[in-house]
Amino acid sequence: MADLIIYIAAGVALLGVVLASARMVKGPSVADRTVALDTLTVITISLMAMIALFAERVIYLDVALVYGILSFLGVIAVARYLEGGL
Amino acid sequence: MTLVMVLGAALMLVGFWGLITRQNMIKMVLSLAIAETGLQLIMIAVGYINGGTAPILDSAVDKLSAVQQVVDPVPQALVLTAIVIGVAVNALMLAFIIRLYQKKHSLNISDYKDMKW
Amino acid sequence: MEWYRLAGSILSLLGAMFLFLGALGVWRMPDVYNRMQTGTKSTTLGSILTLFGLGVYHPQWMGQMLILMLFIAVTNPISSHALARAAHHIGVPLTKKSVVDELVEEEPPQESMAEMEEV
Amino acid sequence: MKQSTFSLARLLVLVSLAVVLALFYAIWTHSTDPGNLSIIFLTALLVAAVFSDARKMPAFTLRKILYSLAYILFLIKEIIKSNFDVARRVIQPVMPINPGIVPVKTKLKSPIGRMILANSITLTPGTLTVDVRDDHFYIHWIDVTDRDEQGATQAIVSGFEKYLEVIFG
Amino acid sequence: MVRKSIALALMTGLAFILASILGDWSPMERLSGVAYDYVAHGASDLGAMNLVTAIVVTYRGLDTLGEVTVLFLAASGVAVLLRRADGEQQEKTQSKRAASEIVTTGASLLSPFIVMFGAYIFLNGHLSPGGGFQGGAVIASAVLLLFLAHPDYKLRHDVLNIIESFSGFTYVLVGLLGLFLAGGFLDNRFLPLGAYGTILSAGSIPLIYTLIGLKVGTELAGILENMKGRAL
Amino acid sequence: MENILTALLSLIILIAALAAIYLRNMISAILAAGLVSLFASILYLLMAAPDVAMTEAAIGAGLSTVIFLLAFRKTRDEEVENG
Repeated sequence: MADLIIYIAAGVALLGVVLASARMVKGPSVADRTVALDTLTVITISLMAMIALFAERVIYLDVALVYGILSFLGVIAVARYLEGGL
Repeated sequence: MTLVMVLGAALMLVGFWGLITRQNMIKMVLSLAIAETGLQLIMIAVGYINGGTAPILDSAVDKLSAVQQVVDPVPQALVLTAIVIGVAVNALMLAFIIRLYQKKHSLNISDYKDMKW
Repeated sequence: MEWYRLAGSILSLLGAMFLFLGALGVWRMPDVYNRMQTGTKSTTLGSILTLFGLGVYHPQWMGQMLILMLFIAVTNPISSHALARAAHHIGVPLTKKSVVDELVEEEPPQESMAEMEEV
Repeated sequence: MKQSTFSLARLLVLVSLAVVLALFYAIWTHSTDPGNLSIIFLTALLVAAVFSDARKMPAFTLRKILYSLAYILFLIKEIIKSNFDVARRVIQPVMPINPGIVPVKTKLKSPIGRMILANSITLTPGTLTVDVRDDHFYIHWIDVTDRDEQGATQAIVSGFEKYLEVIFG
Repeated sequence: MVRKSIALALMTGLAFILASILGDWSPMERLSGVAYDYVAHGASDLGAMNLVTAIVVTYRGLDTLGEVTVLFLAASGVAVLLRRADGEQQEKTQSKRAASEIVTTGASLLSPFIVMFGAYIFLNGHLSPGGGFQGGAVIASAVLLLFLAHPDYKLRHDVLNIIESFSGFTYVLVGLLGLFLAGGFLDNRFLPLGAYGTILSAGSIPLIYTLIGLKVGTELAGILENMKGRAL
Repeated sequence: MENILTALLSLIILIAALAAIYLRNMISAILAAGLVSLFASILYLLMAAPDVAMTEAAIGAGLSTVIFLLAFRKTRDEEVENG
């Protein structure tokens, strides 16, 4: 039961991935695409934690932590490029 | 042939297609990076064993029966370094492009025809 | 079944729904700034709830989940702010529905260079 | 990474930063082995020595700690409120939005306090910090109810500032 | 048009080759050959929990030495290419927009944690996923965060060069020590294997990974700075 | 579940790779390449390769994007100067 609910949660998060990816492909301006990428990285962190739970391996969380610490770097880099500070 | 292998092969095709058809040199390096990702995916998929777990023998994997549980660690070790090397080599290619740009002020590969041979 | 597993999984489902709502907002909202609003708020709470639920489900992992939540809560608004500032600086327009823009009066936006960078 | 003169205050900053860094490691790995912890503490001291020059030791008082706890609870409440707000707006077929950018004024001086204020504003109902200039924050507000600076300040900032002024005062 | 049809023909050929290589491949049922040997004996022989680390550092240590060399060559190549020759015109110095105060504060708040996390990754390389290459990349990301927050930030080149040469030299030295004191080049067993599961175990693997981490980190930071351009 | 996840991510990766090659705007193309790397990292994790996933995360999250952005800026500035 509880496992099933977490599977459903992963499915719901995947729907979010699809929507944000659609914005990423469509997005009229660069800023829209960057917002979509930001959203996607955060959803990815949760997905990775769920994968760690499915596999019952605590070590997989290290990968999620790398994204948790570094994911904002890419967005800030694009933002700084856009405003002419890179 | 697993799904990930199909994806890896398709990414390699897409990458090489971009490498051949694009004129912009930075786009070509980007295509090469995508082809690299495809190759790495294929290598990891080759080492995967159905139902296997990561080759790290912590409390979740029994040390004695590990041989039955884990996936092949050798391709992982090879891909691991390949990714870091790949990014450094991409940087080297981009440095060449910056240098070329300073000579001719163009990113189009067709403008460098005189450098053939 | 232990009760905490059920509670944890329901919390995770709730968090996943917020993640989905954030993505839905990114898809539906009319301009960059409104997309950023949903994209930041919903995904922050969504991932915090999901990770907390997984921590409840698997109590040995709670410490790791708390650290992950802390980093997400600190870094996500920073990147969002940097992006909003850059978008306003290069003159990404607000939606037609906007009622007021006080910032534009102090600093006229630069011509939108990033949009012209076609190759 | 300049060498500043040795002083007791600097040593205190260094050691406390190292303790925080090592604590994160201990929580992350559930490690209680003294050998592991001592090695990590030495590494943390090394990392802290690189980064510690410009930091000042915050003074801890009981009042500040209590206010910090209260602030965290308040923030959690606001974040949950903001998400239901966002959900309400996103789901409706015609989105009820009325956005705009308004300035607000803050009294905070400490950089970390200002960063936390800006991040809190970003995480709370319908507001997003777009720019920071001196003591003015420019806020993108999804539903502008008050175009006036004082009114906007009252609506957006004052709830947080009450706590942050004490914590970083 | 001709160009495109030639490209299409090439792609078809490549797709055919890939299909014939991968088409009749069926997933492995169990480990075979050398991988079986590594998994069966790696943990007890070398004391490393992470078998990938055992392979990267010890069993295939020479490959890793070669890869570190390639990385070093790429980094020096970037430095040589982008160094300004004497006669060349000075790059136009244009003022860069300062970063927002929030980003600056956030960078100074987060950078110790990022560097500490990088150190954790290479110190724990034999216990959990990660190692020198990943840790080096994370440390270079901390440098990147400094660049993003302070556009005019200058790295201390002398310090970088010293760290890089020292770690490269010591890496080879540790390998030679393994050759003389234990079984072969880069053998980790000249140091005691220690208690299984602690940082100070698996012989010289943590030492080697720390050196690789420092070397990769400084090299990637050097690449970043050279790409960014020194004159500001 | 894993199969659905793999199939969906593969589809998005392919679309993103095509977008990286065909988008006219270079920054968008670089962002699409970052998306490829992000989802490739999830696939590595699904195939029980956390070391590789971590490498891809550490490189793809910031470094490779920034190296491309820096190269692109360096080949743009002077174009503006020289008209």
